Amino acid sequence: MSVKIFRKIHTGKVVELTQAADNLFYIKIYAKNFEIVPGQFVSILCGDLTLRRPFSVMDIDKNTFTILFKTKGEGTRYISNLKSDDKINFTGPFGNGFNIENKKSLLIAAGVGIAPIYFLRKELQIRFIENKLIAGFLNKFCIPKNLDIDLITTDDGSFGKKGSVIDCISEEIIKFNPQKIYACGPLIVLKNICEKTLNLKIETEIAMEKEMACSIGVCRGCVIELKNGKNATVCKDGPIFKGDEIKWN
Amino acid sequence: MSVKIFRKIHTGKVVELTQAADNLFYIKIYAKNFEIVPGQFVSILCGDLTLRRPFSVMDIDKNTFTILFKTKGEGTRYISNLKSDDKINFTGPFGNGFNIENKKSLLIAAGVGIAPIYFLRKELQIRFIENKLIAGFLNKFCIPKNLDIDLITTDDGSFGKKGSVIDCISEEIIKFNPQKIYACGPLIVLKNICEKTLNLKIETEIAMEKEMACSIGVCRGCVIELKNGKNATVCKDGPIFKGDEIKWN
Amino acid sequence: MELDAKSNLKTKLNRLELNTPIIAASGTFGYANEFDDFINIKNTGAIVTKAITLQPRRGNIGKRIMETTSGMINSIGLENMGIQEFLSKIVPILHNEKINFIVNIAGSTTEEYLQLAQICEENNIPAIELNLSCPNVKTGCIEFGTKKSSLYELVRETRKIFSGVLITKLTPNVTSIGEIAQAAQNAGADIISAINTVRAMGIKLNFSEGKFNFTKINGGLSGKAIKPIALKAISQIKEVTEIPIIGMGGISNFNDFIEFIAIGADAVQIGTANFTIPTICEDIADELSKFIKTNGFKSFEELKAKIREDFNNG
Amino acid sequence: MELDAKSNLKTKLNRLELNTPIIAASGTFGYANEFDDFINIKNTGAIVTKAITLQPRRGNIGKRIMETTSGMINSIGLENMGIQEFLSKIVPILHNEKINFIVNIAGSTTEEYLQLAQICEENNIPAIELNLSCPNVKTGCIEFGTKKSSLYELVRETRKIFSGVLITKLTPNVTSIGEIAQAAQNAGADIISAINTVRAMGIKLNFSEGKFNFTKINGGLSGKAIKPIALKAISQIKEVTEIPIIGMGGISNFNDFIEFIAIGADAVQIGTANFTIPTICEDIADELSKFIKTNGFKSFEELKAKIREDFNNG
Ligand SMILES: Cc1cc2nc3c(=O)[nH]c(=O)nc-3n(C[C@H](O)[C@H](O)[C@H](O)COP(=O)(O)OP(=O)(O)OC[C@H]3O[C@@H](n4cnc5c(N)ncnc54)[C@H](O)[C@@H]3O)c2cc1C
Ligand SMILES: Cc1cc2nc3c(=O)[nH]c(=O)nc-3n(C[C@H](O)[C@H](O)[C@H](O)COP(=O)(O)OP(=O)(O)OC[C@H]3O[C@@H](n4cnc5c(N)ncnc54)[C@H](O)[C@@H]3O)c2cc1C
Ligand SMILES: Cc1cc2nc3c(=O)[nH]c(=O)nc-3n(C[C@H](O)[C@H](O)[C@H](O)COP(=O)(O)O)c2cc1C
Ligand SMILES: Cc1cc2nc3c(=O)[nH]c(=O)nc-3n(C[C@H](O)[C@H](O)[C@H](O)COP(=O)(O)O)c2cc1C
Ligand code: FES
Ligand code: FES
Repeated sequence: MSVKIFRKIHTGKVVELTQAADNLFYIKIYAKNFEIVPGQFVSILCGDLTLRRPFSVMDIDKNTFTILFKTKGEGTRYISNLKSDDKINFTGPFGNGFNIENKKSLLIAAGVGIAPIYFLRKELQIRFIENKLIAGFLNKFCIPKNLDIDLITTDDGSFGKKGSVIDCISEEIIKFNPQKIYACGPLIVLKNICEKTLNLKIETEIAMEKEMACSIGVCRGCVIELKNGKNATVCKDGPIFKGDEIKWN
Repeated sequence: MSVKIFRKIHTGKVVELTQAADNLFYIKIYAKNFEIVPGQFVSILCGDLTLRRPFSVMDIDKNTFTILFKTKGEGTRYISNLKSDDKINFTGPFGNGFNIENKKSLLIAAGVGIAPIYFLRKELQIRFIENKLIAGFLNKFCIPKNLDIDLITTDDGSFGKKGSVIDCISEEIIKFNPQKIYACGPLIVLKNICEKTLNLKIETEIAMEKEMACSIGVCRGCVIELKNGKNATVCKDGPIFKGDEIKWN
Repeated sequence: MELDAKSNLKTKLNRLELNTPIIAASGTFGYANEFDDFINIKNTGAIVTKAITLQPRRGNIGKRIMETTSGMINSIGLENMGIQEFLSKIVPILHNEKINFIVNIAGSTTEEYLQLAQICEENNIPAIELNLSCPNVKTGCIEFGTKKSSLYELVRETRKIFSGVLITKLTPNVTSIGEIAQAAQNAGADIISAINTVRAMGIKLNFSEGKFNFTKINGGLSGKAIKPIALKAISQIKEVTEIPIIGMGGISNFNDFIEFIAIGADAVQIGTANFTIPTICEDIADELSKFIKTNGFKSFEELKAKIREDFNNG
Repeated sequence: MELDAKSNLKTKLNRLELNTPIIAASGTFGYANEFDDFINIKNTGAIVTKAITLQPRRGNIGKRIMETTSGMINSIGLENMGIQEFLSKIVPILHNEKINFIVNIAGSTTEEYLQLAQICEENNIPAIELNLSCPNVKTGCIEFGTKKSSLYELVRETRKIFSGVLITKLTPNVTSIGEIAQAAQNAGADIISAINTVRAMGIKLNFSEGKFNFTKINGGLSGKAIKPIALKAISQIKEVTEIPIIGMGGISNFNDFIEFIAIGADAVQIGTANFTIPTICEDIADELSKFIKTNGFKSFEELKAKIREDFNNG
């Protein structure tokens, strides 16, 4: 047989897995020449599980990239049991990625939603685009370690400002006066943010999540409805959407 | 809830797993006060697999016992990946075990069939019952290490006597003149042995194998036919049968 | 050790009284006290004994079980001691040990089922479960449970003869299980249980010395793999019937149990999982009991109402 | 890179010519070249395009997929661009890239199927696969593929209109798939493909703050869990029909492929496994090609004969 070149299927190698917080891990993966931009994701094969698990990339370096993941069910349990040097089969890069523009940007993350936002922030820094990163967590045990975040909120006040990250957005917008907002987090948080920014007419991009099977737009499993009446796939048309195009229900 | 005492379900701990030969491993398991006699078996839970895997015990010591197993499919692969200190869920002891009698005994093993036979041999030694152990293997790479075997045959002659263990039985019977024969190995080997010993009218006990679900005689999955027209379960009525009671087809 | 009385897992399905809503399924738990080594059998809701036929049966020869991905196929072929030996040898044990039991009966003709029902009636068997996954030899071996007219007939005639609790166990191997369930209800069944195993075939292959060796088995699929099929079947039955439902098919943990209750089962049976975790019936009952207490419910009945409410609203 | 010509995986099923006996199943491979990133699509036997309806369809809202033990449930609801856009936008790509394709069509009435067949005929579509797992809105939403009389009617009328290769895809959700397959054959289908997904329901539950949250999905089960069900269905079809069979249901590796060939499939389709291992169609073809060469067979046809012989003798 002739040698095949699969552009989007890769066998990486675990460089290291480190605990980031309660139920939260960083996994650094070696994958030669693998390239990906902020907001895009990879889909990881987890043992015998039927569906690959999608994860945003949080950081990329020469020949390695890092994911921040939260243990939830079988798939993330599998990944959390990987050891250094274990092989890891992943596909990607998938999705559209954030539109990076030379605009003063407010970055908002809730929980593990920090992952793609943090990668975006790095890219903004490289390009000297002014930005501020605010992130909310349940409590201090949920804050991934070693991150450089401008403002942290915790629901229980055990670290940083007390309350949900949503609560301080209005204030931050007034203080920082961003031209653009990027956000990632639970659906309810994104909905809330979009309602605010739509009113304030600030351009907003959000990273969406939905169960996926194919990651490339063919199975139509990850479809969401847009305001224009069309369906969009989170995997291919997204995961990054404009804040004002999504139909929330 | 009140504390339950389950007599036959146990959580052991892997003491060590060592390679015994090609695709062959010893696994030593810590299980406090667990008792079992030669010919009986335990059934090991292998990860998410539906059916437990039955294995004869090869050796027992204070609070530990050892299994010799051959990697075959998913179940044995799971076991071969266990590490020291991992928990291991097993049930047992099951089955009838060999009838140990004060008779000069010839022990015949083929391949991994050595496991229950070796345990039996130890018991015979303890009771000072005269015995001889002969064992056949495919080739020298299939011979489990550190065993004390009186005569070894290999199909390819790469170690010991060349040929199948069956080939030298007649001669060994004449030489050793046993009053009783015990055997374990592939079905075809057992059938062959039983035909010989039936002719020679030497009392014979063999250890049978069949796919199992329950290990306790209720599912009727492991049934074999006896000459008397009745069905017998390998798990409960066996796995040890008299050589002359089995209906071979 | 018996389950803590306070936990109040008691359940009543029509006239069928259960200590817990977790019953051991037919064919996976033996006839009586075989699981004594693992659990206190009195802590199961009941045990359904392995299918009993009029005459003793040898069952199938050759390969009888095969593991498949997340499940197993069985082709036991109804090996059993026959109703007479069952009555003389087993029933006394069940009575002595105060084990709550349901007798699963199977026949190859309607007459055989009716004779079995008659014998059960005469011997005061409290509850029977009609295993309708058996081929009807008179109609070219089509399973009894696949035609609503013949099923109706069979259940109705059984009902006339048998005054105890009459459970009809349905096969999933039909175009519309709802129609079949309705027929069972209309014919007078007290309770419907479902599902029996799913029609399946397993093959293991091995290629050596230029030759393929195949091991094959035709039988019924059970275990985790069939859970989504069972859930669907039970929701279809629930939609069109009012009598209590005993759900089963791939249940292997507490969450599975809740799912079955949510879609409409009033109690469950556990089959294959008894092989994997022989303490499972008691384990789930324990967890249920704890859950009820920890979360401030008074009884399983109350919890069930809450589960159904949340399910139907969500 | 194309498959080594010497490997000779070419297969002919009636008039359907395939480069390899491994076809990508409808709904799991897109419409044309979407898997280009993973494999050389020309190395598949063919691709079956996602179900096309007369009008564009939005599909179902809400949760559309759920993983289950060793499988998945989908409830896409036939979202697709409609036949007109398919013809104008997709077919040219398929032709340009020389992709061997089969068009899977779906309707809610017999008339819709016939109109689709007519359009396919007029546009020289080489092969269509009738997806008969769709509810017939005229008969209270019973699936087309579950009643042999209406299926016969539908296939016969389609046959009159469509002169290309006519594949009838059967649903496993029936009492007797053999009867249905016979009806398809008698009505003039060239090939039978089976199985479509198994009727199923999935539930995920989560208990927090005194409330149960349930996510549920009603849909079709696919993947490894259903393989034993598919094998059985295909063996039942094979028993009573003579036309070629394309087998599918849970195939995820080379051994699975051989099993399906052994019981009577002449080619296979791969669905869910494309999601798990997006190179799987080509991987199995590669392995097959190597196997044929290593073991001294001349072609897949010769290997198939050997597999069948050994299977029927074993
Ligand atoms: C584009 C994208 C990017 C993501 N990035 C990250 C990330 O950087 N870090 C992180 O921790 N998580 C991320 N997620 C969520 C992550 O995919 C899920 O947490 C993970 O799939 C859970 O798998 P599991 O087997 O542990 O959980 P289970 O709940 O057992 O999974 C069952 C099924 O549901 C799916 N599923 C469960 N939760 C989600 C979810 N939130 N989104 C999509 N599918 C889900 C799984 O993929 C699987 O198919 C991302 C999701 C998407 C769609
Ligand atoms: C009483 C008894 C004692 C045994 N003692 C030993 C021992 O000491 N050492 C050892 O290496 N093996 C022993 N075996 C065989 C061992 O159980 C199988 O090799 C093992 O179950 C294979 O599991 P698997 O998942 O690796 O293989 P797979 O082939 O994938 O297993 C698939 C299914 O077939 C069953 N199966 C496969 N081979 C056998 C077999 N030979 N006997 C019974 N079931 C089988 C498995 O249990 C499983 O249910 C014994 C079997 C029995 C019945
Ligand atoms: C080995 C075995 C034997 C069975 N025997 C019977 C039986 O005798 N009568 C019956 O009605 N069902 C029988 N069943 C079916 C089970 O009672 C149950 O309906 C089915 O296995 C689905 O449940 P599960 O997935 O929990 O096993 C048997 C199942 C297995 C696995
Ligand atoms: C997401 C998804 C979408 C599907 N869409 C279609 C479809 O449009 N038309 C069709 O005939 N079958 C469809 N199927 C069924 C598959 O083609 C196939 O028959 C089934 O999944 C069994 O094969 P598998 O186990 O290999 O997936 C779909 C299956 C899946 C998983
Ligand atoms: S995951 Fe298949 S379309 Fe998005
Ligand atoms: S394994 Fe169940 S009867 Fe032997």
